Amino acid sequence: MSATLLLEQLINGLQLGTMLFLMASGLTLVFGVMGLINLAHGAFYMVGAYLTAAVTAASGSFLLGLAAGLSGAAAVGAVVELVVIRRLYHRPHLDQVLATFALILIFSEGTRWLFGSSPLWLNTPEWLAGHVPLPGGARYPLYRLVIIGVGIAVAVGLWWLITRTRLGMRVRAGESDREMIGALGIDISRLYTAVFALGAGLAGLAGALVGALQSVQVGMGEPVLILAFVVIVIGGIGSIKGALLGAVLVGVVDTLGRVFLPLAFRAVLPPAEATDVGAALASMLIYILMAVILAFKPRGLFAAHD
Amino acid sequence: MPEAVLALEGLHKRFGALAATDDVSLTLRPGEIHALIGPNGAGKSTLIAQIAGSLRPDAGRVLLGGVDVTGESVAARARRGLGRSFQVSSLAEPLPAIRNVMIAVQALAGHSFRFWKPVARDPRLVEPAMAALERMGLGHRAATPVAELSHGERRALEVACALALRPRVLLLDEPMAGLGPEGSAHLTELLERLKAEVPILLIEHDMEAVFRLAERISVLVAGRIIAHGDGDTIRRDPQVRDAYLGD
Amino acid sequence: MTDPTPALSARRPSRRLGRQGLVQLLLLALLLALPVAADLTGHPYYVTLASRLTLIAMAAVGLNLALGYGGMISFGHAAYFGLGGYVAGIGAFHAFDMTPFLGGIPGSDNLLVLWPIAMLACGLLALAIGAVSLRTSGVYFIMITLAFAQMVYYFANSWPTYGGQDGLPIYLRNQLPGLDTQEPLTFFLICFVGLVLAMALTSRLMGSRFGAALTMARLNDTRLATAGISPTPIRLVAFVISAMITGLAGALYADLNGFVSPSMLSWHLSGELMVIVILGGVGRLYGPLVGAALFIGMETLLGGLTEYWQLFLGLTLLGVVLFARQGVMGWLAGREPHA
Amino acid sequence: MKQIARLGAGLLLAAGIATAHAEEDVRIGMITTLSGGGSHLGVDVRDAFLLAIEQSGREDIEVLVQDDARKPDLARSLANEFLQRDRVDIMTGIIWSNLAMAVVPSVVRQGTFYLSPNAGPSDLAGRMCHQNYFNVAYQNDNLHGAMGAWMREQGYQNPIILAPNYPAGTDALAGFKHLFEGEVAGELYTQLGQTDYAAEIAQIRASDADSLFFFLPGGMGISFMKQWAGSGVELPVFGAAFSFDEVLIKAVGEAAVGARNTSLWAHDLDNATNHAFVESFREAYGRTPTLYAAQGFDTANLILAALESAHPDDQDAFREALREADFDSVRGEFRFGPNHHPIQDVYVREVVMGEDGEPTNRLLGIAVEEIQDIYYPDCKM
Repeated sequence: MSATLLLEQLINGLQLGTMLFLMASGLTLVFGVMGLINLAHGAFYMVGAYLTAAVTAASGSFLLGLAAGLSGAAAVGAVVELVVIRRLYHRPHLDQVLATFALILIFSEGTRWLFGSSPLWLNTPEWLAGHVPLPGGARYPLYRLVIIGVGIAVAVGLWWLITRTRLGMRVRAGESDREMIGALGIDISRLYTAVFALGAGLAGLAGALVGALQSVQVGMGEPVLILAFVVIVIGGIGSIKGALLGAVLVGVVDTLGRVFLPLAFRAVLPPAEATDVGAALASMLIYILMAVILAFKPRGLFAAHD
Repeated sequence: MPEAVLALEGLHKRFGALAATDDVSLTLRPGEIHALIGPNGAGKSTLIAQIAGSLRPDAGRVLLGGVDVTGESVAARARRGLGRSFQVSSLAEPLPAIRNVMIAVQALAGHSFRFWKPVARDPRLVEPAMAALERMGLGHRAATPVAELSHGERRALEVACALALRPRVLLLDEPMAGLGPEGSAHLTELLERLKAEVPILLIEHDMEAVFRLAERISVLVAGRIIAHGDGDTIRRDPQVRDAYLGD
Repeated sequence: MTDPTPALSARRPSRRLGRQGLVQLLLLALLLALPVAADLTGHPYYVTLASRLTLIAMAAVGLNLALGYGGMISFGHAAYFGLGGYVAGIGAFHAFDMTPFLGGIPGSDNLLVLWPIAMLACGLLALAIGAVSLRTSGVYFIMITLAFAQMVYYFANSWPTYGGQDGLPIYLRNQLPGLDTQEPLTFFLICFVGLVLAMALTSRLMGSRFGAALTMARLNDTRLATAGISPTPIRLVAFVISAMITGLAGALYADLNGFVSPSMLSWHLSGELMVIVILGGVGRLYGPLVGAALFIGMETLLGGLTEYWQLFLGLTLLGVVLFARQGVMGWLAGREPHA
Repeated sequence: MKQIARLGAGLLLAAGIATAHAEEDVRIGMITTLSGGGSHLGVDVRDAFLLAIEQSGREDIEVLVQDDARKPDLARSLANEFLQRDRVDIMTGIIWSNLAMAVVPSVVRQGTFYLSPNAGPSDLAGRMCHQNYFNVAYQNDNLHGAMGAWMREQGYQNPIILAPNYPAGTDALAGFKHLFEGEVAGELYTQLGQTDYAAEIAQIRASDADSLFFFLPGGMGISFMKQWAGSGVELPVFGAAFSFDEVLIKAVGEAAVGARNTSLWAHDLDNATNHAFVESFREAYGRTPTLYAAQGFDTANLILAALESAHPDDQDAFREALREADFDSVRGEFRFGPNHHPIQDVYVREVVMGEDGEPTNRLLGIAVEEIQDIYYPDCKM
């Protein structure tokens, strides 16, 4: 195992982590500000990817597609908030789970109705298809580095938004005291729509970016959704900082576990069994990580509030 | 002097830079009402939480009947005879009043891992619960859901729940809050009779009630006890007048 | 069936008691009568469908104890449903192969042996999961139970001995002495008895001291602790019993299908069980039965009509949650007196 | 009482009533995946199957189609519905091995014929084979094994091989190694449903392999190919058709070009039946058929051919007619082995850029002639 490979895998973990952060930040904001548990967040990821694929195919411009994916997902998010979600804020978590579970079904099958059963085409644009040399000789795909860059930019942007703007002030007020923003005379329902749309837009952006690397298909949001939940629970629900740390942690642990666990077991077991046991354990690794963290810190690493 | 049923020894609790509880020591003796007063933000709630067991002090000890309970949970302290009421009433709203009391009786009557016998017709639970309710004048409201009780009735129900535990110490957190003059007077009378049975640590804003009921008064300001003594001593204490009664 | 709420609630108008009781009686009678009628008229398919419905309802009865009565929103009950199924499957596998399990334990196809093992295994798993998960609350609890179930799911998927993702077939339904379990109606009756027992147990449990403590733990755990009863052990025991009921349902379900696979452990199934409980009415004794009937009914009816049936399922669920707050059981039988 | 009336109405509605059908009619039940991820496979099987039935012009065949949503227990329940309520004569349609394992054994044991248009788990070819079970597609290992043999012939010596960690994945790699017969540079297992393969690609890059063989069906294959193309690793890529059907490679785009894959059928396979099939499928549905469509089409035509000589009610005669496999297959020669699994030629195709600017498969030749699965000796029929 060379240092280059380790470095490359660390970057891979970081890239998976930034992608998860885009998903998780919206999820955690929506929970932190509105107290809403949203299982349908993966739907916006799918919407973002589908819109990007469709617009890129029609216009030939990936950037245009990306813009469509981001804004389209945000728009869909706003509509969903207005029609369904806002009726759920004062409901118990159970009702939120059921309603958003229903939304998953509606979005998945609705998308299939509109776009058909076949996966859509979406590829990395030419100008992002290059490679960057890594120390040690390996070459790393530029596009993945761009995703990391976008993730960092979003993290910085969110930090700026929350600490330096009026909207962010309201969001923070929402995190610490929901009654207070009402008392401040702020139009809560508009704030909520905005926050929800922002979360949906970020999920859409994640889907759009990753759509160029993955299969754009119905149900693509579900595995990511579960990972994003793991991330925000590890990080502490409601905390953007926690989401960032949790995302990177999950990304790196998952990536390194997949690579190194089978290798590690090969030292003590025959190869076939080592692969079996290693791969099985690797698939369970992040859940084990989450259980261990919650066993010691029941409210995650940076609990904002319950 | 009889042994204290409840004793706090040098409690400290900090939240970041803020010393919420700063070297608090205090005792409660059999047969007395010891009142704890102080302005808002003095750290009364933090102190109560440490006595009840929902918050661990950074340093110091809590003794119940001479036993160190500092490391014990809320439930364990309750089993040792610490009964309490809450500032904001903490009752199971959808349940009938008697169900709230019965849970205390049930705790007293042994463990709760009994899966078969229905509680609703168990005289060992129903009768003591009714007795506690009647003592607080709530006998006729036994079957009424808490959500439909008046504010005063809820305060009385809180005390009934605490009484049903047959406590050795009663910790009452602003039991008069929100009661009209008539309600306050009624509750004051009740507590007067009660103290012979159970010593009470009373946290209260209603000064009239405090001076009438309490044998001893401690004044908590900014996490510290700044004065301690009987009613007259406290009334005359310049520090107290300055920090608290003066305004 | 005794009502879990106290006889002391004398305020409750007797008319409403009558309505709820009547609806409940009718539901059970229908569940029993329809498969018997279907069997007599030579429609065994409906008998099997009724068995499926009964077992899903039973799994949801288990979940309802934790979720509805105990307020513990478990998003991982598929773990117990699937584990119960795997106990039945693995027992049958070794009985069929005549090979021992874990080196020494012989396989068995006797349900009187398999059921207690399934319940024990699920109880132990729930004890471990619950002990960690109950340190958390709220959304954290929802998510950590999900995480544990995912662990079990991935484990089953990649463990080759028992088929991995392909699952494990049960060639012959496991046996109950003196009965022909292959006979659809007989098997249905076994399931029916299981469901009724699970509901009776829930009802009895909730009326007991334990139930009183569990109810208080859900409504106000500070009150419970102040009374001197630690909420966590009460919740943990309820969680374990809940898992055991769901696990038994899973064992029967594997026998019904003649098959167990990781899909019985998937988070979709956990979600569906929750949906069924909520659909029927949370914390209502008959809620899971009504919910399961609706869910299976929609799956069967809509599935035959359009390939986009899940879209309509989603719309229906959304309608229920937005407009029928008490679940369908609430709509049918009125508000639960002290839910 | 109003509530009770509501309830009664609901349950009556739920009951539904099976319609009777004439004695000599043939009723076929199809359970396939039409919703959720991977549904394009089921859709193609169904569309081609119905196309063949329609082309036959037979009015006495009724095909009932149900969606299993890729859930084994739902598939099982639907199978009961077909067997016990609709009393179908023949069942078909299942796409996934794990669903087949849940449904097929009990269906055939109850005396109904089952013809598999796609899945071919090894147990059903070996120790759990059954006289009423016919696989018209392939045994799961066929295409992987054929690629192993072909790569050896082509002179590759050190391939690295990759599959998800689940039974079909481990079977695939075992099948590959069985016919490759040499040492491999490494075996990598991914998670089932995994979407990001950066870690695996880095390992492949770090290995000293001279080629890559992978088995990642459906969306997993799309994701892998896109990321592979972006990685700049320049090993030749080989796989089975499950990652390179016409639908998938269009979603992958240019990144798929150059990959070679084994298939039991190719749309440019030169025989009259195939020309007619591809043309009529394109005309009917406006797209190029996948191999799943070809398999669905063959399944239907096998049934049609057998129906010429016997009705399924005459079980022995109908079984004999199926075994004859006297029909024009779109893949050319087709016959059954003793375990009712095909003995067939497996072809190699290469993904090329088509004239319309979309990638498509081009036939290179035959990888292995008359390949047969290795499980038939375990089959005691």
